[in-house]
Amino acid sequence: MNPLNRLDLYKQMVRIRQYESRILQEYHADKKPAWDIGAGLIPGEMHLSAGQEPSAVGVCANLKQGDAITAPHRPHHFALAHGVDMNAMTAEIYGRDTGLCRGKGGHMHLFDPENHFSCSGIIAQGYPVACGQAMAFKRKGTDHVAVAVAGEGAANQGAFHESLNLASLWKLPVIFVIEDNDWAISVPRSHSTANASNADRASGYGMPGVRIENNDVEAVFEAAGVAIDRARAGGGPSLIEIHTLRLWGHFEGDAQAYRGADLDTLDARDPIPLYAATLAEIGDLSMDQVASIAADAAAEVDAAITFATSSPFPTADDALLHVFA
Amino acid sequence: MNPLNRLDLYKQMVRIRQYESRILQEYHADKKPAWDIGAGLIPGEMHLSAGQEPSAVGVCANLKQGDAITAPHRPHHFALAHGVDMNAMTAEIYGRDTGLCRGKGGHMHLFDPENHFSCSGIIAQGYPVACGQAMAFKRKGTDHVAVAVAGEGAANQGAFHESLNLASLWKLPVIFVIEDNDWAISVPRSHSTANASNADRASGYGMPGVRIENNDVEAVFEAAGVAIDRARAGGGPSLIEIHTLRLWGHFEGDAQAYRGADLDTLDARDPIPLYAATLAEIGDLSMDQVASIAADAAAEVDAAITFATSSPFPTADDALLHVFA
Amino acid sequence: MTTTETPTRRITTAKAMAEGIALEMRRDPGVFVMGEDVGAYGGIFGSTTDLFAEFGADRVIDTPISETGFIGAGIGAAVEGLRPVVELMFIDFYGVCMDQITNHMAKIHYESGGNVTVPMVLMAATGGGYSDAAQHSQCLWGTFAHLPGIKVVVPSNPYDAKGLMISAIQDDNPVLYLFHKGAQGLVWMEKNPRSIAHVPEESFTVPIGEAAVAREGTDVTIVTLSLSVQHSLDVAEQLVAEGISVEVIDLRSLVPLDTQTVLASVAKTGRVLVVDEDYRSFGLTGEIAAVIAEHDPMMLKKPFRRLAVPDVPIPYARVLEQGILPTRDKIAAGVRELMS
Amino acid sequence: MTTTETPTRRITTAKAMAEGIALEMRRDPGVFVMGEDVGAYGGIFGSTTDLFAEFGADRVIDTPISETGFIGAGIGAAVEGLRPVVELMFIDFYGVCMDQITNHMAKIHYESGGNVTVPMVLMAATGGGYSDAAQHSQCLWGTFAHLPGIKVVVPSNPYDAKGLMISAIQDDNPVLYLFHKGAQGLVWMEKNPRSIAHVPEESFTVPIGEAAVAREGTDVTIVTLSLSVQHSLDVAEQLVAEGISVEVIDLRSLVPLDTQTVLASVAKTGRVLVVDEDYRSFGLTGEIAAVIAEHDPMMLKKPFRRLAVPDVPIPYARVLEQGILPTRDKIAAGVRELMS
Ligand SMILES: Cc1ncc(C[n+]2csc(CCOP(=O)(O)OP(=O)(O)O)c2C)c(N)n1
Ligand SMILES: Cc1ncc(C[n+]2csc(CCOP(=O)(O)OP(=O)(O)O)c2C)c(N)n1
Ligand SMILES: [Mg+2]
Ligand SMILES: [Mg+2]
Repeated sequence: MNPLNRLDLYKQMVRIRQYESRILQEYHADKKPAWDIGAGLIPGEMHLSAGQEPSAVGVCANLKQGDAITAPHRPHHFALAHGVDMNAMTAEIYGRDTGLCRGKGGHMHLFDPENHFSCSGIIAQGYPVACGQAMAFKRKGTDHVAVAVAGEGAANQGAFHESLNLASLWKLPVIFVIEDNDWAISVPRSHSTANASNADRASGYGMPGVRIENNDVEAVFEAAGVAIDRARAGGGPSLIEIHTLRLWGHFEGDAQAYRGADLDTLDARDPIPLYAATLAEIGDLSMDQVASIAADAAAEVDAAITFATSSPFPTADDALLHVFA
Repeated sequence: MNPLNRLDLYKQMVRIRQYESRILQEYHADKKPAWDIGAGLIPGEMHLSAGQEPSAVGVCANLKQGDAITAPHRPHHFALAHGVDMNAMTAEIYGRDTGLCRGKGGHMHLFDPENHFSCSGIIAQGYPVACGQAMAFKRKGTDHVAVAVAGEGAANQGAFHESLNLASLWKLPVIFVIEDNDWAISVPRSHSTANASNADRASGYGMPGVRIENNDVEAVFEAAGVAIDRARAGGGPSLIEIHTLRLWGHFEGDAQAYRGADLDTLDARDPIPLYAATLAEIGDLSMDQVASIAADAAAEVDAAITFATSSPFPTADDALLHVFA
Repeated sequence: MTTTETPTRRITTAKAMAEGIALEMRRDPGVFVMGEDVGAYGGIFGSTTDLFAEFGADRVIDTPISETGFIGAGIGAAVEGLRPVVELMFIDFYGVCMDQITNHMAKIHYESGGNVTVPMVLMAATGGGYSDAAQHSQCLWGTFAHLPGIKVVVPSNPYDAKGLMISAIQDDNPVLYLFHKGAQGLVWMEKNPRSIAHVPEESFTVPIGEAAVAREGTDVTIVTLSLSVQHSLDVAEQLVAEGISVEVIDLRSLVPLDTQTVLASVAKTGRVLVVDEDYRSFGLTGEIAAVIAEHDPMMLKKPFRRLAVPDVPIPYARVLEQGILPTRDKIAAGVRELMS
Repeated sequence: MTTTETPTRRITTAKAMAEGIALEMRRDPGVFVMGEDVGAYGGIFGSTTDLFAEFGADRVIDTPISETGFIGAGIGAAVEGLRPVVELMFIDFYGVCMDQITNHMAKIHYESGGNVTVPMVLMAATGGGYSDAAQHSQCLWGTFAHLPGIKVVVPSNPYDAKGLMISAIQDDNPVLYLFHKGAQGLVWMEKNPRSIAHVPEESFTVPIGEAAVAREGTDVTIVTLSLSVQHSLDVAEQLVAEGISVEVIDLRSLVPLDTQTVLASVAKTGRVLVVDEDYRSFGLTGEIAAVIAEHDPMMLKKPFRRLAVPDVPIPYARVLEQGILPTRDKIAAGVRELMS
């Protein structure tokens, strides 16, 4: 297990939040006057991860080069925490030729083979793919692991079940991560899931399952460390459910009329100031550091956006390329 | 819960076995000299249920007119135990115009709306349909239940997971029955399922789960009675896994070379002579009764086969009917 | 009120769909709605707007993300005599529930020898044009039209949206109702004014299986459907200035397909362009070619022309996506080529 | 032995497939096989015969009945550089795993802007004719050919079965390999002698995307594939006696589609019958019509003709099923009609 480095966890969370905040601005900036989802520098759906930084950061702090992640429609936090190049990722979100996928993928389809990172917009369908990556790692005799990420809503999709059974049966080095942010678009957990914790479902596949409350990055880090070590050692898969927080709408443009009182407590539950306070209390973080970490993150994100906006667009004819290798 | 009537359970098991034995003969009778699956009075795949009578008989003894069953590719025992007309069912298997489905369905697609019985050849896909039947029963304010049947192999299909969650979430009157006959074609349970009992998976959906060992018809009857009463009373779904026995091949023509030592003990595990012995021991069944029950069953099956073989075939043009209502 | 009242109550396609459902729900207690975010949210693309407020959680049911589960449940409920209207949020998600759709919903009636009916509507959003990329922008109607047992309807405007919805709910067969996001008239998406139009308040039906001549013309026939009807009508208006008279056929239903209306138009013009936002090969464009070539290839004064997505997944970046969609420019170019 | 040795080692299509896989497994340790009953059983339709004995449980892997799970796992393994050969037992089961097939296997390469490859073979049994009814008898190749990103090959004989399998495994793209049960040469199914033929023992490839002129002729072109090639060749031989010269085009690949070979033949004969065991509408037959009509409808001396399953699910009873399949009789009648 990697040693716990609190400051690194904090920095990474801030970096991700800074990224999502700037994308939020940029996304909305030029969709007016009549708000048009297809218009602007960043068109299309946009699912931001603000509030969910602890899960990505806590998990990825245990990974090494060569480990894989399959993320869902809300992928930025895992991409950044896993080392996907911010410039190339941003250029992709801006639909540029310098993007990770030359503008073909977009924010829900970020593919970074160097970092074995991918995501998909279809609920829970990254789970089986991660099993296959884990198969490959095992067959090649490496100790790499594959991390499969999905939301609590996704845990009611058939692919979840098939993947957990397969991974356990074949003792594959997979860590199944469920980000429980209480909502699947407008549907609360209580209307989607018949039992209280997906961790309890793990025993039905003969694998360890743990649920982490309070959006606690250190608890995620510890639990992921145990699961990843186990997987590397040939002990097979584990499931980790993280009770996290969707600070913003499901996608941008979501008015969240359905959300009710839940909205009022959001600020108080924001994991980043909470973690900053914790670190300050134990003397691991000064006010100066808070400011400089924020400034560094802002500079990095600004540079990435500049890279993206100054990159060329693909041409219409490029659309015909890459159907087949 | 219906009262336990041991003799009725026995009679129904014998009746089903007699049926399957005669279909076995008929199916193979005219496929020679070169065995051709598409030839003969009964063409196509044939999945017989010999050895699995206890599950169908034990469950269905608790059902009443208006309750529904969705069965899988191996449906005869449930169809007969649920009251599907033997003549019409047999005519269907023989591809006749008097068949349940006018010869269009065949042995894997028996539809009897009067008895709310249906089956499907796609693994586990009867589970969601049963949920919908249960929804309808509930919405109409009846106390009817839907029974969804599948094999232990099917319990690793996504539809299983989605259906159990849905039924529990919506408190639907469904009884999920898993017939664990140790095999999914050539794949043993140990190669398909990561945990020992599907009953243990039930808690992951917040519903009761029970596993019945020893292919015990009375234990099935009791457990199904509890589950069905619960469902009728608005208590929601239950899962029942029955450890049963596939006496014959997966389908007819299956040489079972993969099955090994398991084959040697089959006779000793046949549930019908075992139950006869139990009943004889407690004085509920005489040798005379054994003979007369067998004779009655044989007569009924003979009559059904005569009905089928003396029925007209559909015509080729009938194939164009019934695409749309 | 009396003096300012206008006979042309203009509503969006989305609202027209929801209105059709509401009318049927009022008439028939067996009709209910089920899907993801169809309740308080009103459907991601507005197809169930206001239904939750009127009918409540018991008849407008939010589901888990379990498409196989709840579409299968719709089938089971339909088999027992109810009339579910089930939403699959994007047609692109068909792959997680295709077995229920094509092996069960579509086949039960036939397999049962006509003894069981499945009176169910499956509605789903289709189409691209707003950078939603490869997994959220497909049309896929050709895929479903290829597989027997499902009626497939695809409205292009508010009036048809309402009338086809009512027909679909009343039909004793499973009906796949595909609505294009770009033709819903949503406030948050670029739209053609044709997505907001007069629709009568009362109940009415548009028959399933009848194409409409959306515009009469004499030089070129455009056979099309859904959002591409709106584009094609725009192009037809624009080409008047070039002296080209375009007839636009709005298929409205793919199954059953109204081949008579297509053939009558082609007989008149002798020039045909099929415009389809689905993939080009092995789909709608080919079927129309076959209908004509079977009937009489000599009807064609010019080789058959088709404009569809050129067998590539839908790319994300706007410039790429516009490059492969059947835009007005490409439609106009196609018509001009036929006239050259 | 030396004197009786014959250069024509005759094997079944099933055996030829398995041989192709074995050759690639020997050559490349990254190739492995996964599916239901592919191990000791050898594949329900013989596609993995003897592989388990040679390569063991580690490379010939029996899976649970979790098609989404294991096809997705194949994709993940392929993305990481292995070359899985995954069997979906019947193509009819696509509905439980279609999302992995068409939203993932097919699209990852494109979505990634060409940066990720998915070198994977998905093989599946197709076709009817032996009373396996509506859920186990479909061809469905039109469905997959419609969706971009997957090569689709469909052999009709042992030689092509082996050569296409080797090509498919070596291809860096996902290849869907559809084999007709009735052309496998199985001992337990009615078969055409054409399902057992000479196949060289060594490795060889048949290029993906090239149709074959299975028989030359001058009067009528039959465009077809899979088992229907065997039937069409039988009919062509039979019609010699009636003075009709039939050319039979075996498409072998649907994606890419060899339009040149089709057009060259139609240019010669001017009469075309497409024979397809898939559903008629919105599929292969339409695509061939479009290819011709786009090129030049005047090539056709007679209206285009197609013979396919008439948009009904496959019925169970033999008389019903034979009524809707493209049998030899119906093919012969179709050819005769074109000559009348
Ligand atoms: C198979 C499928 N069904 C539905 C959707 C539409 N959809 C996208 S995100 C989403 C909600 C996901 O909820 P959850 O898994 O909890 O993740 P979260 O958005 O909360 O991060 C839905 C229903 C989809 N993309 N794929
Ligand atoms: C989705 C799907 N996958 C595979 C099959 C092929 N198949 C038919 S029966 C069977 C085995 C079923 O095993 P189990 O569920 O244990 O039932 P049993 O046959 O033992 O009664 C398989 C794999 C199928 N019909 N549907
Ligand atoms: Mg969520
Ligand atoms: Mg079994």
